[in-house]
Amino acid sequence: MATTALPQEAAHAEAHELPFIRKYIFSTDHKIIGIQFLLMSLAFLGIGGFAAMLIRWQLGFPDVAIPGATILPETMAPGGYLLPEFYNSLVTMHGTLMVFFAVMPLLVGVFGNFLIPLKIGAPDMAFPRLNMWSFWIAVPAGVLMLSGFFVEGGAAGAGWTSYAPLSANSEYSGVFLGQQLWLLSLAVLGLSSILGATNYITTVVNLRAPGMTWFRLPLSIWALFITAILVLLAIPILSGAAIMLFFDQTIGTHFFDATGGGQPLLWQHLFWYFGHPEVYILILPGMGMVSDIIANGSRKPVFGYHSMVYALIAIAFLGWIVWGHHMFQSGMNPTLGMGFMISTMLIAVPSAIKTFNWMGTMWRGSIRFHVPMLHAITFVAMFVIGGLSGIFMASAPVDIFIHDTYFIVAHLHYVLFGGSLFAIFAAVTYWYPKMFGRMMDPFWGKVHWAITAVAFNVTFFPMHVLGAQGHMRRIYDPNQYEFLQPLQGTNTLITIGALVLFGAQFIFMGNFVISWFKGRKAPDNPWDDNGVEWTVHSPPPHLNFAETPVIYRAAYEYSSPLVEEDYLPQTRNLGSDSGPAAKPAAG
Amino acid sequence: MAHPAVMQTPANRELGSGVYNEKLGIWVFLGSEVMFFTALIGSYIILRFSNPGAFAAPNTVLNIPVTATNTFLLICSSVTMVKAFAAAHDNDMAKMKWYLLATTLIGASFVGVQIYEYTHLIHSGFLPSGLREGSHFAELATAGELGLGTPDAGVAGIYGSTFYTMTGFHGFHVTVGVICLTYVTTKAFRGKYAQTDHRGIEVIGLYWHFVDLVWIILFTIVYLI
Amino acid sequence: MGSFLDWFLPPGASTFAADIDRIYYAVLIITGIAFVIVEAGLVWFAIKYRARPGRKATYTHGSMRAEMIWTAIPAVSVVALGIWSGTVWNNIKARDSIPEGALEYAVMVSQFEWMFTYAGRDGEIGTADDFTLRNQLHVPVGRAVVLRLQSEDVIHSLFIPAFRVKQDIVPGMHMAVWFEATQTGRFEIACAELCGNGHTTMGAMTTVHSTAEFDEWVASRPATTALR
Amino acid sequence: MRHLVACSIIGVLACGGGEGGSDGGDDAATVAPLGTASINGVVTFDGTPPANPTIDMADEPECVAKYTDDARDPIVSVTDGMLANVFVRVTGGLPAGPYPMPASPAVIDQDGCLYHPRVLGVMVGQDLDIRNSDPLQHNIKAVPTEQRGFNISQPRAGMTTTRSFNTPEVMVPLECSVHGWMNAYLGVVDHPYFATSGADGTFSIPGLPAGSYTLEAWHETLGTRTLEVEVDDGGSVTVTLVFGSSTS
Repeated sequence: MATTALPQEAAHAEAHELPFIRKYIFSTDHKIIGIQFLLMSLAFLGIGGFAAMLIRWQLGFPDVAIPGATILPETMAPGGYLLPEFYNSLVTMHGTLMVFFAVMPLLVGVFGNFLIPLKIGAPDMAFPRLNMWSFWIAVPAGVLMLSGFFVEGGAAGAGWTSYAPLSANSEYSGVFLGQQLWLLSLAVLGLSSILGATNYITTVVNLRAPGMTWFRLPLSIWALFITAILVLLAIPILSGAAIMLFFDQTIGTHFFDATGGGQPLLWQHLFWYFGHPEVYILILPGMGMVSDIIANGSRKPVFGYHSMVYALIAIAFLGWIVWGHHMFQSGMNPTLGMGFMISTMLIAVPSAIKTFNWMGTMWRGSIRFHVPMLHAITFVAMFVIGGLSGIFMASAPVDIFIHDTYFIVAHLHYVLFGGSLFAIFAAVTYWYPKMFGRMMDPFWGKVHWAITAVAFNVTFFPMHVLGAQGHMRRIYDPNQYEFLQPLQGTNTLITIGALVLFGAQFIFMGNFVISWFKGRKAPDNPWDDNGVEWTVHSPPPHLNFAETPVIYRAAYEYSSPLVEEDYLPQTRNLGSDSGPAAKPAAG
Repeated sequence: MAHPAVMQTPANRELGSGVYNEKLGIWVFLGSEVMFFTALIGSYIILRFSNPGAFAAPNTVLNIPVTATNTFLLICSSVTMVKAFAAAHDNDMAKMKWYLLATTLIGASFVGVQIYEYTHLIHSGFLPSGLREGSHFAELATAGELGLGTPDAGVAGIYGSTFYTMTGFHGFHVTVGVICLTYVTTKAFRGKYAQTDHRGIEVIGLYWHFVDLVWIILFTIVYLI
Repeated sequence: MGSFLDWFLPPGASTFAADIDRIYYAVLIITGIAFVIVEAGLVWFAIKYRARPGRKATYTHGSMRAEMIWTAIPAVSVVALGIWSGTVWNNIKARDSIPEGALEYAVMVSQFEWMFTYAGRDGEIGTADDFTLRNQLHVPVGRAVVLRLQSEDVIHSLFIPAFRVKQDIVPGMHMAVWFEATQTGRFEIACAELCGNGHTTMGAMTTVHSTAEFDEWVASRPATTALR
Repeated sequence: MRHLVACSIIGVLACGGGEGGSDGGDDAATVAPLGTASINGVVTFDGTPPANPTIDMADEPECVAKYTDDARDPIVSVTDGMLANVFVRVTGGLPAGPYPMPASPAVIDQDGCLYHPRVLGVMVGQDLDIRNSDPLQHNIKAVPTEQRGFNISQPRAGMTTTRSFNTPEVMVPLECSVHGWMNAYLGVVDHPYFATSGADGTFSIPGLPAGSYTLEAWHETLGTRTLEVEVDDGGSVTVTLVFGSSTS
């Protein structure tokens, strides 16, 4: 049953006859879909970043009109000063766009699509047409989300967490259609994510090339596989909750309305039961890809490959039982807080394993500082700060003070920007040659890296200090409070850092676009990498492999004594290697 | 066509799980569905336990005999689904076609009965937002005949909210299933399935059994308890 | 202007501020050590093991012993931290942690105001001599007070930084939070949960009086219901 | 207390539910006044007016500074027996529209943490300018029942925000969510024949065609009064409306 042959040659011949629209727009090729996701999510990254700039301007220079903002309508920024309601919308949309439309598709949509078939030696995803749909469902979701800015009442303004009843009852916020569009958009995007995850899981389980056993998989694939499981199981919780909230708004149900017998805290439980796995959806693929890149840059096998896999699994598992740590001060039974505190603390253990194993990989290496490696090392350095600051709020009593302050903002940006986004920069610069067949410019890559790394820390490190002084998050005007007035200088510094950080991304965008057309032609294996994807042309042909690759060894055989070069591709037959096991180890 | 809807596997390799892609895929997808209904049913359980007085006694608002009949219908459709698959397996294509048709029709009649039930309930004043004031059910509630904690507890309406959302989403899933079944049945009547290839039937069958199972849970906790 | 590296918490003014701060500083030290080890290690490795001609990386797949060490140390540290935190947490927030005889206040919050209802001269809430003030909380020093919190509309969060007090207030739920001020003075109250357009304006002021001064102040108040 | 009136006259102008504001204004501005008659009147208060409650404004020093005495909530505003803040409008007898739009926008100001005026008429589609004269944030929340309200904030002094209504509704309450005591009432009417009694209790409804009309007067706590009036072209009548603690 499992051996129906695909007439590969015939398919190849046909591929060149595809009209433009089928080849690049409604394409079923996982590589094209990956690139589509890349372009879409980079656009959203820019929009989300721009929203952050407006927010930062308000906090950094509250008495100066935003230059050029007078073109915004009176309902947003009369005279160039943000209105509080627009500020709330910006805070909400910044968070939502970054989490759901930038970082998540960048990690899962782009690299899940691009890397999984290539790295496991498959011609494409298990369900190519479904894959196309998962992209084309994500696009209208993004349009729905952004359209909130253009409707009466403005975009959703209850935070990316949209706590009910502020989000459930338009009378409290003044936002009605915007909030409904927000919910619809997330429900639609959820469908896209679930279809994608179904595809990834099936592909990794079923379509690994002969010899690609589970423990020969690169860590990036392990991470994407585990992430896909998290997406599959977590996203439907959000969809369910979003639908209930949508009904509360539109047909008068009372799920989260205390006056009708509902429970506002139920939203928080559902949201965070989804939301904490979501946090790991946003970091695990980054961890996996950084592992690949650090091993490559250090020219060494990953230190403790098996424990890296088990740590990924442990983090993913623990992610399901810690959601309550977002709710220590919410009025949830304090006794529950104890359990959530211990389970949360335990996440530090697998995180520490991963960090020290990355360092162990670099130890006694022969480190090549190519641009992806610089970003990957920065990922480790920044992720550590985000991880360590997490221990503060894991302690429920300390969380009493720092909950809902800028300490949290600092923490989540160290994980999401310092972590995920640096991993994304590393991965984009690393696989760019394979995607587009050209190299990105290394000089401008290093300039972008240096400015980003410095400006990132100028922006987010002082936020810890704001938080330690009690500066609440999501407030429009901290100067309303005497105890926050001395912090204006820090806020201004942060804003300057943020503007530089935003500006630096134009270097990246310029490098990205110009290299696409003018970059040096990429060789098949520019980084001397062991992965299966580097054995084919850059960019790989339709259906990837002329003949099915056979895998002989684990993913990270760098500097192996068996060969003269310092890398040993997974597909290279040394003669002494016996052929692949008759069957890849199932399950 | 350059790309098939499903990536077939070249002859020289075997599938990691030993199960063909569509079957593995639907199992994975059903995992997601389980979590979706977990969110709805879990919310229902929490809301019901925290506010027991807002839920009417069994067989007052909701009509158990009608729904029990409907439940029986859905179980029957699962049986015919199994029969269709078994027939395909035994290469009895005629039998398969008629069992598929039966499954589709029974599934459609389930949706029909549910629409009838909704119409009747809404007409009598049972809304997602609560009991409509002055309606038949509101009068029964005031008379204390619905077993509510306080006579006007039902007007507040978490009962209607959970009932319509849960059964509505199940009904939506059945509807999607009927649409897919119609497609599969049409294909069957056009002779597109064979003893060696009837994946579509197995995949829709798995989905159908899942939807059936969810209904049995919903019927128990929403109607009977 | 605060220093950019000022990681010290603002001065505490309640009985459990010291407990919380102690854990905070302990975590700061532990994470500080880990921070220095990792960051210094990364820099050191990056310099020492940079690619140089003629040197090949050491081919190794890891070391079980090293991994055991860096699994065990964090595990032990965080479990210890968790147990310590749990004790303090229970003293502050457990439902039976409110001391007997604490002075009661009824607090009704709404967009975007705090309405503090005082027990009045008889020290009991719900009697005729109660009075209500908007955005002004007056408490005696050295006596436990308990705020019974309720929200009229959305979720708000009572945050008194100096007292290390924070409690979300969820509509439909009855929340209680207690503290005991250790010094007199004025301490700001903020709303810490995004609650709408006026979230940022939702500040209030706690005034901590000496016991005598407080009693005198209460005695001078007529029973009123604040207009809102 | 909310008072809903089904208008006896359906204005042609009723502004098809559009964005309101300028569209309605342009159409209406072209309509000439229908007549030259006017109804003048005075509203008196019979008896001893109830004391208005004081406001706990202590947490807003910028507003306290604008008062010499304790600030009071002017619920019943009586000066020398004359009652202010009564909204008077024509409810019956008008010819079919369209009606002329008032030349200038209706203006409501927030000053000293109170709305000025407290009661204000505004025609459907007419601009309502909401002004903040206080150096602090106000949040204006309109909670109508017949149409969608708004919930907007004004964080700075000197800000003006313009809104309009597209459906007649008497009265639309305005609240300030930051200052719970701040209340105002907007009478949204589909014609321009309305007025609010001033501090001296007088009001005037000019520009009417000759005819006999029904007047309705509304006060937020004292209830409503109706009156039949007849005016000739170019003439004016003077009416007296009496509210009182005993009759309410």
